Amino acid sequence: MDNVQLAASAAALAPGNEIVLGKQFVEMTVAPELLVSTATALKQNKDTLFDMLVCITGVDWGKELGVVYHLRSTVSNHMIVLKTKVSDRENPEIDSLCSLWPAADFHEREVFDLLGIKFRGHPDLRRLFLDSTWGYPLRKDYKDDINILAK
Amino acid sequence: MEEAVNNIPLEEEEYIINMGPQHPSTHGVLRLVVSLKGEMVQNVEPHIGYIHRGIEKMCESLTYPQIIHLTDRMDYLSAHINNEAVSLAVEKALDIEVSDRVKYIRTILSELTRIQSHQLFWATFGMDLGGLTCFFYGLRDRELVMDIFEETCGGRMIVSYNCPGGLMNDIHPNFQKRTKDFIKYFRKTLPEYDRLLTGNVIFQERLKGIGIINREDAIAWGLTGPVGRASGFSCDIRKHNPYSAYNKVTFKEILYNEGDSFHRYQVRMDEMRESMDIIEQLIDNIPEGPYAEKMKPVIKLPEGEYWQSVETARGELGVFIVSDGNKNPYRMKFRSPCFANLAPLNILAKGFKIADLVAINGSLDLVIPDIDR
Amino acid sequence: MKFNIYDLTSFTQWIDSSLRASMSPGWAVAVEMIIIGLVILIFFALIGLFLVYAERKVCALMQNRLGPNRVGPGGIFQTVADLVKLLFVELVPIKNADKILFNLAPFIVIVASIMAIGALPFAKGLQAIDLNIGVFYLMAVSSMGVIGVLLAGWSSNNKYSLIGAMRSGAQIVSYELSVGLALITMVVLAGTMQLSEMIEAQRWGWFIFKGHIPAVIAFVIYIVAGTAETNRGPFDLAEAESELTAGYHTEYSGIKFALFFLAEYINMFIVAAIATTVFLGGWMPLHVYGWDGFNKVMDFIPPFFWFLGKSFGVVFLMMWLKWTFPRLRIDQLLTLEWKFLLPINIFNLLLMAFLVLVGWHW
Amino acid sequence: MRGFIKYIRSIFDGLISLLKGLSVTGKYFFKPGTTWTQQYPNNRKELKMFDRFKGEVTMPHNDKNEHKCTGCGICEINCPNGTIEIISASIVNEEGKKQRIIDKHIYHLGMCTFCGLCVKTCPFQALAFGQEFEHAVFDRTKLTKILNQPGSKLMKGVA
Repeated sequence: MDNVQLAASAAALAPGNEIVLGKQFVEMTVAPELLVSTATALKQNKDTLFDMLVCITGVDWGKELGVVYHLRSTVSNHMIVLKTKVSDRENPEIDSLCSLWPAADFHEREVFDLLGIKFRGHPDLRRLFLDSTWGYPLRKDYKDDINILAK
Repeated sequence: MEEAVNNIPLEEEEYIINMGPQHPSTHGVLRLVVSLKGEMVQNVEPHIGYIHRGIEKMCESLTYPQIIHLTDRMDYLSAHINNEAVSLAVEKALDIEVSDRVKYIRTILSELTRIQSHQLFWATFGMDLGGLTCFFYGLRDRELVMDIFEETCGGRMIVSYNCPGGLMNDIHPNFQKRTKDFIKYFRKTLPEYDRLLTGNVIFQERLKGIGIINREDAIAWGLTGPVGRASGFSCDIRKHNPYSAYNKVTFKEILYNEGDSFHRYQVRMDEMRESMDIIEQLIDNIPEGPYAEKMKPVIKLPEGEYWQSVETARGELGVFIVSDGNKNPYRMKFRSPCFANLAPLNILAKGFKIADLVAINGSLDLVIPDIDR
Repeated sequence: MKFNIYDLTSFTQWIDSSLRASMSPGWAVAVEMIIIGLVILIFFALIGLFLVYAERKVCALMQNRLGPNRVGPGGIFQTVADLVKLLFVELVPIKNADKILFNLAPFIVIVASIMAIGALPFAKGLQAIDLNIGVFYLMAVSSMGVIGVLLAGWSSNNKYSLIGAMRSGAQIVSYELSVGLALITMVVLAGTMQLSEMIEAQRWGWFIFKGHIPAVIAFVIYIVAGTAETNRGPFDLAEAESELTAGYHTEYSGIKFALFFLAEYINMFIVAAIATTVFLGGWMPLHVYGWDGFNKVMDFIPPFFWFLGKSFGVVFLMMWLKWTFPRLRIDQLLTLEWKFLLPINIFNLLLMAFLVLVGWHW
Repeated sequence: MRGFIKYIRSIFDGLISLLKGLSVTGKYFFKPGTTWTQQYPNNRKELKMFDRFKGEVTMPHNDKNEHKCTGCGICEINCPNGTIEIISASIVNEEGKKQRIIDKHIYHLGMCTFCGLCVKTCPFQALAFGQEFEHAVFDRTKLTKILNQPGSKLMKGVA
């Protein structure tokens, strides 16, 4: 299945999402409230069968905070990129995908630690690398005068 | 960190021990908070971040050629493959096709990296299980690979040999001879490894049936590399999404279905043989050509998102670059294999003994700087 | 007085009689005891230092490296330097440790091994005390060290130490059986428990040759169980560096650690010495019936060196085992004992008794 | 009965596997000639590093005490860690023109990660890697080095 077909079947599975045929992968921008249903549909449908969560990346897009999911189907070896964004920078919340892929556990904790995005329904959302006194270093507005040497 | 220990709910007769961050068998600064009942492991909770250097944050203020040297320091045992991942991602974004010579050399060096990483795994795994002699044999033979790297790349572990567009410099004239000598030597020495450890009845009893994870769970947890392949999850990026010269060589993807610690070990032992096969197919046929493409002095990626995954010695390393068209990446993310492989440690080790926890932890072959980044 | 290196009986008797001549019998015994104590202590320290050096050199060669080679020629003073360093290392006080037991533990370990050394026959006439239940005494005394290990683990206030100590306890309780049964097999063959008589009985053939297959099996079992009893690899679960950092002696430092360390090597020597005495003829040279010339040459080597040579041979065997095999797990350790060694041992004992009854031994 | 045979078999198989292991270590013990340990401080005279070994960044000078560094600062820009600092000066050369030359090429060895970008990007090949690796000092300020030798000049024909 090539990317065009994948985009078509993904669009059929999860309507209401913006689908872009990227250079490498099919990229799908999902509204935060549709995330779990879209991911469930993508995982369970026989055509797509995205059974492996490769990576979760948190990105600070400036105004919004975003999370990028890379999913892969181990059967047909294709990948899809799910993107979701929240505009609330103070208290960003996105639904957790831990129940679909246990791999999301650590990845979501990492995103929470470094960008401060809370994942609703995560079983054990604690900071992963840093202790509680730190800010969220991967946000673009993060300032650390002591540890970051500006050249 | 103290609250982490106090918050664990304990049943009757349970107690907690802290393995790490300074412990001989956690291979670095991994901290495992283990609740035990007698010797039986009830719960393992990994605490990481002791060597978190913020590489992803640092990347945001560096140019692409400068990022290469940071990736050396993530999974320092697959340094060359990490470099390759970033280089490939940048080349993919710029639509640059490197010469076959570069591809061949990268592939050979990647496989050498894999061999030395697995040698070190063998060495330390033997040591984890109490066979100290393995450690010295493994490191002795690894030294030969290190010499190959040192002669060609200038560094032993931290090679920094790749750059976007090719290699830092051409291979050393001695490279081919040295590599062939090593393969010849190591083909003789590898059976010795098997005699000393693999066939040993104590070793097998210690590992067989310990820390089992089945294929479905392995996929769901995103386990890749030898850990995933021991469970029967065919996840070799070299096979499924070939990069560099992997589509020009024939090799076998090692798969086992048992998914226990012994087969995680066995996958690596077999992979060393496969790697030697790959090197032998390439080493005499390195084509002529430039060792690096001409690049602009300042590399700017076009706006967009780029993903490149490679197969390091531990599994799938994904490089995700979000570029806003500047010379620095807007966001750089490394999907490191050890990070995913560490996550299911609790379900792997639950119900086994503390000695098994050490064996399971060893068989996952974690490199802590790769987890923390 | 005639000092004869091949038979030290007259020498020791001369010391005894001259002491008794110069003072009252009670004092003479006291002085003798002090002399013996000093000699044993010096021997203890020397053999400990030598064995540590030997172990390091042997394991280095097996691991394809050079081993200590900087202090003195071939590094022979390395262990002396290490000992001096250990003497000056700070004794770290442990919070909430049971002070009395914590300090007592190394001494119990060391006293147990000194007591065992006292009864060993080093050469003809060179034996502090020749008990008529020598084998029994050695078995009893050599298993006393575990009390020290248990105390050390308990009093350190450290969970690693406690796990190590409990493992050690389970291990010694189990393997004591195998050691005992293997030795009893040989006692059946010898017909005596007195060490001097056992050695005398091996004048024309060591027991390992005399006893045919049962003796060989008993020897193998003894070496395995003896290695386990001294907490050495592959049975070093009590220390288990990669699991328990250092097991029962995690919290010890300086001279107290040195005592544990030394005791491990002395215990190894004791196990080897008992094996030598019971299986390999003790200080008795290798004699083959009928080969007079050969026997003369063998007799030319003093018994003391025969004893040390054989003991170090067995020690080397134990080192070889340690530096080759990975460590067992605690349940496998107990499985090995109760499912393999013990049944084989009992069967072996019956076989030996049968052989002796039928008279098939030489 | 079958169980008993299996039991005996397991004993012998186990013993054979153990003996195989012993044969490996025994081989090295009784044939110690295969050791290739380098006795480092003793073999200092013979010890030669590979010519590409990245020990430190140096600036090669010829016998007339001339180097190739023009002070362009490309290495400084390319260095990821701020290891290199260039202090340039301007002089009036023989032709009467103002010329930018290097005053001090400061190299902080303590910060260097040996990525090789300075050597690679230098347009005049003024920098090279030295094979010296014994860098331990008691005072970390000694790790800051000035690469151009005192009184050195720019080589003729470079830029």
